[in-house]
Amino acid sequence: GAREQHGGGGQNEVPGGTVRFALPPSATPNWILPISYPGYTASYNSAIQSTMYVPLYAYDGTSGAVAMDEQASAAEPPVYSADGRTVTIRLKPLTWSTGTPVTTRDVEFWFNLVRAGKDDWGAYTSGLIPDNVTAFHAVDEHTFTLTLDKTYNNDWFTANQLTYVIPLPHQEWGDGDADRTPEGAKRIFDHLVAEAKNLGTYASNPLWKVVDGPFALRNFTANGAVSLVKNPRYTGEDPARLDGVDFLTFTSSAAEYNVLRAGGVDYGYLPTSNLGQQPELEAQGYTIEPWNGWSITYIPYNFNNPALGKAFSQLYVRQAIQHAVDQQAISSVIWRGTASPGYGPVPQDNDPQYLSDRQKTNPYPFDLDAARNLLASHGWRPGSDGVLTCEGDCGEGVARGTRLEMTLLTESGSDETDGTMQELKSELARIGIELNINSQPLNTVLATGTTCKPEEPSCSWQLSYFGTQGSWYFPAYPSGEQLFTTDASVNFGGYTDAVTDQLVSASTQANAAQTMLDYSARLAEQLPVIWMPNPPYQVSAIDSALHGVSQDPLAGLQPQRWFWTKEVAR
Amino acid sequence: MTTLDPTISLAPAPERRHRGTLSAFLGHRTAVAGGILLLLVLAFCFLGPLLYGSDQVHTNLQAARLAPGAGHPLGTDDLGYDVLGRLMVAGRTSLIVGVVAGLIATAIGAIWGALAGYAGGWADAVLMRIVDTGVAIPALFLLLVAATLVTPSVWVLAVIIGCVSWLVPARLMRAETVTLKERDYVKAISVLGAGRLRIVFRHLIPNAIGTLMVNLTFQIADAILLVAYVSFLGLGVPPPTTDWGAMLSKGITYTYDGAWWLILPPGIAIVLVVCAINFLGDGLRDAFAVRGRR
Amino acid sequence: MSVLSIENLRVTYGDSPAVDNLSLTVGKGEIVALVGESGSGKSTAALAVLGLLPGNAKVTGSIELAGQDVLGLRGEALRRVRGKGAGMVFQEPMTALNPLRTIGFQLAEAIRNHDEQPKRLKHYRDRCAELLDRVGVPEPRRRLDQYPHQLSGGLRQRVMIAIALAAGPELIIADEPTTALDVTVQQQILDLLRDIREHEGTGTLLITHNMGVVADLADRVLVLRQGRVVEEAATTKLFEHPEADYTKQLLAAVPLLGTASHSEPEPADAVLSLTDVVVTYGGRRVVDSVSLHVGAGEIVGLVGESGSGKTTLGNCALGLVKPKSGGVRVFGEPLNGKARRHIGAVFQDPASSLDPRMTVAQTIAEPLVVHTRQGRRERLRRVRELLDAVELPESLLHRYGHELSGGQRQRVSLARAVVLGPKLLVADEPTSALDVSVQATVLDVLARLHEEFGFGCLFISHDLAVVDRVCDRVAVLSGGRVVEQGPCEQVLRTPEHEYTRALLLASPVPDPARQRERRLARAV
Amino acid sequence: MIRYVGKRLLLAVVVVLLVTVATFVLLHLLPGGPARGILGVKATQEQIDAFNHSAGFDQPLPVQYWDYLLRLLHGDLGESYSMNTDVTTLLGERLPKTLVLTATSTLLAIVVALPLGVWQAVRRGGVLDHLGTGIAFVLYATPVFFLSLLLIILFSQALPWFPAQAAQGDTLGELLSQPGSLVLPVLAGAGATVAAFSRYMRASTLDNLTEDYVRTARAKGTPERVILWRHVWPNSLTSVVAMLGYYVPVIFGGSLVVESMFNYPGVGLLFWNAARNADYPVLLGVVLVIAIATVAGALLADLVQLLIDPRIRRAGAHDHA
Ligand SMILES: Nc1ncnc2c1ncn2[C@@H]1O[C@H](COP(=O)(O)OP(=O)(O)OP(=O)(O)O)[C@@H](O)[C@H]1O
Ligand SMILES: Nc1ncnc2c1ncn2[C@@H]1O[C@H](COP(=O)(O)OP(=O)(O)OP(=O)(O)O)[C@@H](O)[C@H]1O
Ligand SMILES: [Mg+2]
Ligand SMILES: [Mg+2]
Ligand code: NI
Repeated sequence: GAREQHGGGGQNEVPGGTVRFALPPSATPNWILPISYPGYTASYNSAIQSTMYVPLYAYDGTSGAVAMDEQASAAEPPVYSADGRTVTIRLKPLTWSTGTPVTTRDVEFWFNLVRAGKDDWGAYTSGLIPDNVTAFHAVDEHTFTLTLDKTYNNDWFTANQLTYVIPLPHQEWGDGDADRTPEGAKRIFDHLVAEAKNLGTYASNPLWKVVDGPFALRNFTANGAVSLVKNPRYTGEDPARLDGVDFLTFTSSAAEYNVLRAGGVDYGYLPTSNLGQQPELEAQGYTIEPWNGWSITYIPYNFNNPALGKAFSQLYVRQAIQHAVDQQAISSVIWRGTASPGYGPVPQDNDPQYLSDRQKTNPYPFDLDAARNLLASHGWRPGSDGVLTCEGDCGEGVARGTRLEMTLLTESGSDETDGTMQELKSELARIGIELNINSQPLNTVLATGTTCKPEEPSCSWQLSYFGTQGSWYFPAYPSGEQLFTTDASVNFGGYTDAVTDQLVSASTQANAAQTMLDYSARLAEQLPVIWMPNPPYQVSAIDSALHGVSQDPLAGLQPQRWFWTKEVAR
Repeated sequence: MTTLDPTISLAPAPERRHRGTLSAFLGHRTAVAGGILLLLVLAFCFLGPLLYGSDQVHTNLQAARLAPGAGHPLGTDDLGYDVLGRLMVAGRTSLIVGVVAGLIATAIGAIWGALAGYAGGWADAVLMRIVDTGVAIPALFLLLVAATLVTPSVWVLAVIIGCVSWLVPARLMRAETVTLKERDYVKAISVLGAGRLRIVFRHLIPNAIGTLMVNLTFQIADAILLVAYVSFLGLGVPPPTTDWGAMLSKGITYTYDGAWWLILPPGIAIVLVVCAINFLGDGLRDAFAVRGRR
Repeated sequence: MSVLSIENLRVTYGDSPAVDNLSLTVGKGEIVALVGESGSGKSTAALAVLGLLPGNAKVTGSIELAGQDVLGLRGEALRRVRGKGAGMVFQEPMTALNPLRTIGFQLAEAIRNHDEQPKRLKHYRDRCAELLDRVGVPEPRRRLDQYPHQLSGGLRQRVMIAIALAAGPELIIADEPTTALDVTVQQQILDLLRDIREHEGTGTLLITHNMGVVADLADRVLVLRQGRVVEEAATTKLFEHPEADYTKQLLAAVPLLGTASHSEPEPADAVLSLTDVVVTYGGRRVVDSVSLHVGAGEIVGLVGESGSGKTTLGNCALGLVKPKSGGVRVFGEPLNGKARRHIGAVFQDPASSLDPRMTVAQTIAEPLVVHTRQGRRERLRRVRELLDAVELPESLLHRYGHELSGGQRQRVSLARAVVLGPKLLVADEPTSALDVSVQATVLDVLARLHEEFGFGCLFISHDLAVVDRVCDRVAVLSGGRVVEQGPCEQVLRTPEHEYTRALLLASPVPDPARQRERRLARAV
Repeated sequence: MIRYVGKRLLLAVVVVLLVTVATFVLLHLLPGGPARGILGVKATQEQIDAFNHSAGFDQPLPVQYWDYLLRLLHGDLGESYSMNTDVTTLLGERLPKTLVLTATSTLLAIVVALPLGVWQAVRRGGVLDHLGTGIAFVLYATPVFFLSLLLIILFSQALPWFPAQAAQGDTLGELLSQPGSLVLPVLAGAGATVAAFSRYMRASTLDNLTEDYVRTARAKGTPERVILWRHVWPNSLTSVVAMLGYYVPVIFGGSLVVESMFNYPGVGLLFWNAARNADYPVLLGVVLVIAIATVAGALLADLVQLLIDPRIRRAGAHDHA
């Protein structure tokens, strides 16, 4: 192949055309049913699903802040009652591709299915949706109310709960009123799941032809290569401007980059090591733009580790370690400026709304002397090999003779991560902490670095890093109930802090904006984890003639808004 | 990963082995060149750091990705390590892993193959089916499992690779044993009532030493390549230790930036050493093989 | 007119000459024999004739073959002479034929190479069949499609001769054409060579170290030693009045059938007794209910053709082969670890009977290491004694096996076998790979050791003369069965079994006159 | 002969079974199990337990293995944990592609390497022989990923002759419809193999050139060319063929790297991703396929030898372990 030239677009839209979008390696879509299912949670599933099945509420961060994307939502903004326990929602006039309108029955259908199949629902957390919705009441064809079990923070409820709700084509997928009994609903749920477990039939199965979004499915292969075509029957406010989108799969990012260089993709990405090629790519007609995620990245401490858990429990130890992390250098050299430093629990580079000043100004800047002093003043003295050993009163539970030698379990296969770890090791060595790096496949890291009790053998891990792609992507409302509260499911290191627990529950249940700010400040200071630079979702290379692209931090795509400003042959 | 199996040309020729082996080897010009090259590389890796000091422990992000120039004859890499110095320490890993893995593989293989070949019958069948099984399981799979179970340090990696690649020498040794045990001296010894182990260790293995030596060189070369693949696949030694394979696979991501100093030095080092070892093996093969010398 | 005339041929490999100043002619229809011990340069001379010497050989002198000077020829011209000027028959018929090609292919190729208008190989089928028929291969047409491994050694050697004849050469060079064959088969091949000389009138250059073969076939003989001709004479003259000392020695070393005298062995307890031993390989009975006893101090010969089961039987005695049925008793008990201490073994191949990684001293001491707890000094003393007993100088103590000659190696093997003072020695063709002169010394040593240690011995050989010389009693094996057994005097002088008689007649004796008589006797 | 083949087949089955046992045991040595990796960071303990139950991980290992074997007998290789497709389908889709890649590159390697080896043997010690040896070693010593990259830069970017990636699409037909896109992957895959095979062939030819039958052929006036190709060649081939059979895993190993460099969705890559995602059913499936291919390769090599070599053809059941 001859190299394909990109760019060259004008200002005006040229309707139609398709876009070739490069999927990241080994993140290929594998689930079409808009009810997520454990084990089938590839990252692009929901981005693709939401082009076909319009969610009740969509959020995006394209406006600079993460906010509701009304155009892409199936309903008008919710109205909460004064006591906050009732929500009234009005659907927009959408229609299914069969011609039937989208009604409250389709929403009820979703609730019935998810209630019946909640144990198999990928997003289920006990006590949250659908458990916290005690009643569904259809007011009319397009209006319904939900009754909640208690008062919640409205923003949180809309952003983190109602976004799960997706009207489903009751007429075609349901079976009369069968879904109104739990058994019937379970049957239908199981049936849909069974059909969805047959990826080979996605393109032909009539079930998946019924859509209400701007796109419909044309092809879906086992490799994960997906083609979308414009849904001509779409009746909403957000119609597709392209004829279609082709999602291309790649075996490695190096392979993708080779193809990108040859011009074979319109919207792709480049490994950071190739950022030096920006001028060439721009000359070829691409725009290079990092795509930041609504995420934070960190290294949990295992507070239950028998050897070092007690040392980790000392705030001054965590402070010293945090002082030794040169986030600025890591971001700008290892990530070549595409990652951004993160100093606390709230995503830092998209939105100031939830971000406290304390977090923003970095309470623990890179400062090796400060780190050394902190440790020295608490009784740590270097041994013959330079590794600090506790020789005084180092804090509650820290035995004399404890050595600050720790092992970091880290995700393998990424040069950036390897580099970051080496940098970390090197800086920590300078303050007398020996860091051993044990890189393992992501799966092993996740399987090993889990919540544990001190006496269990599985508690031998000390630090764990799984953040090459960002450690945690938030839903629209970046609260920490799953991460940092006592016994939270993803609180792998077993961090507990009563103040945090209280702040988190306030942030989800009370309508006070200040609680999020307090939470942000508290954890920026308390360091439940080592805060690390947050890598971008990807560094995109976009054909400069392709307009309407916004790189949504929530990892949504909205391809319906993309349009060409030049004639494309495809 | 691949294995240049030297069985084919090796007709053990014990009657002429000693005298002439050295001279035949020295007469083999490429082999001598290979040997000298290898010595030079060894000196470079193990003595080089004494003459050319550089910090290979601490990163220096401020000096990352410098092109070759004053202070850094081969530039610096993406973490600010001096590439020339890094080439030396990486070479140590590659060479240690290669040699240790080669030795381990050859030792296990020799004993296994000799026992199987000498025992014959059922024991042979069972032992060789195990070898067949090992051959049929992708080495990568074994490496992957092993790397997950233990933290791969340089020595651990060497042991793992050695334990993964003993199958070829085992096969070779068995074939060799099957012919050797028909030799009259082995018969004469076993008639005497000498024990199995004595026969295997005193008679069979020493007499297959030529084959084993040649195979050893290839095992070493292959192990060095295998480390490179393992690093490419992200299972190598933990940083800041590194090896040529890791340097190369990391370096090639900077190909398009034209950072040749990150690619060519480790690439050339691997190619040179593997070639040198293969030439050495080739020379040994000619030195030990009598038929080709007529 | 001579078909081959070599003048002042000198071949050197490296510095030392392998052939030195050799002159020789072969006339039309004449059979000239080249004899001499191993390494005397016989093969080198033969290969030089067809320009087949390896690259490291330097050749001077002249070789005129079919009117052309071979040494001056290169490339295509040389190729034309090969096969056409002289056909070649090599010693080992198995490796000399390409195992992957049919007989027909290899034969047809020999014809085609010298055809003015080469045709496809299948056009030569008829001619090939004729040739095979000529050399006495039964069912020639069927054989054409067979592979070398499907033929017996004798047939293969006939095929080799057919190949040599294919292009109608004036001369056949036969380099040890029968050494690898049984005596009976050897006789057939010799008869064939004579027949060809008589009918085709081809000259023959016969290379051998077997004086019997010379006596049987040759018209004229050249005796070679270290590359030089020591004597040249007509066959009858040479055997009757050898002139050179070396020739005399050579002839004296040849063991003669029926010349040995045997003392009557006194009956003794059997050190080895095999009763109704049966060994099968894949269902085939290789040893078929053989009973054999070796008394203390007695030497029992085991003779028979190749494949008759001699080695297998010997291995049964040594415990290397488990018989399917029948009893093997050593010193009156079934074979066990304790008994092994008192068994020694010597095998055929001197090259492989010593571990190349061990010195002579280590080799001889090995049984001591395995079976005794003697210290180093003690062992060394014993080793020196033994070295003395087998008449080897002490200077050899620290040499490796490959630094010894074949005869020396076999003596070291003997020393190892007797170092523990065995009561039973099994010797499987211990001298068949050796030159006659070397063989004589090894046999002498064996006899002396027997005298000294008084072991019982099972002596396996295919050479009746050797057996006659060494053994008290002999058993004749054929197809796995003992066909005749008894004192040498009786079995080798007045054989009762037909097979024994055939064997005796087929073994050539180094006496042209007697060979002629025997030939006539066979013809009747 | 039929008995011989039968015996080899039986042994092959035994080896494949042993491979499954070994893989199974090894997989279960891995810490943590696959659940976390499959279900992700956000999975709850209940989901993990449910997953482990449905995958049978709460059963004793022998029971799990027995179930696996039973399913295997029905041709059921299980469902991929991460790809929402059954393993049989995945393999069915990708195996042909990998086969096309490996078969073409091996074929290319054979076609180039064997004559090259013979040619070098004939010119033993000459400048061209040394050159050939040097090139072979350099090729052998160049890691495949490096070679692939060089090929891409040279022939896809500097000289835009061939595409940098293989043709995409699910079916073999689509792959084959753009033969140009196969050129670079095939070349990259063939590199090391050419080097290794030519060395074998050279060695084997050298050995055979010193055999007695060659002397016989010369003695009867056979032209050197005929000796080389009609006598030495088939003989050298027999020993090389024996070794080719055991080359299957090596070729496969190389194809993994080639596949990842050229965006070639084949089995190698499937294997690699499955390994990283702890997708056990896929891993087991791929290992099984490779084991079968290896064993089949050895078997095939034996059969080819059987065809070339009349000695084995007759002797039949000679030991070849
Ligand atoms: N290719 C060779 N290179 C070096 N020396 C050789 C070579 N071939 C033979 N010789 C030596 O040349 C001498 C004569 O060897 P040749 O093979 O002609 O002896 P021979 O009389 O045929 O012996 P034999 O009876 O054992 O066949 C021997 O000393 C041998 O070691
Ligand atoms: N290991 C074996 N497997 C199968 N057949 C065998 C084996 N060993 C020997 N035979 C066969 O048994 C028969 C007897 O062999 P043996 O070696 O005892 O003969 P021999 O009399 O010693 O012959 P030679 O004089 O050639 O040494 C032969 O036909 C041989 O092919
Ligand atoms: Mg000779
Ligand atoms: Mg025998
Ligand atoms: Ni075979």
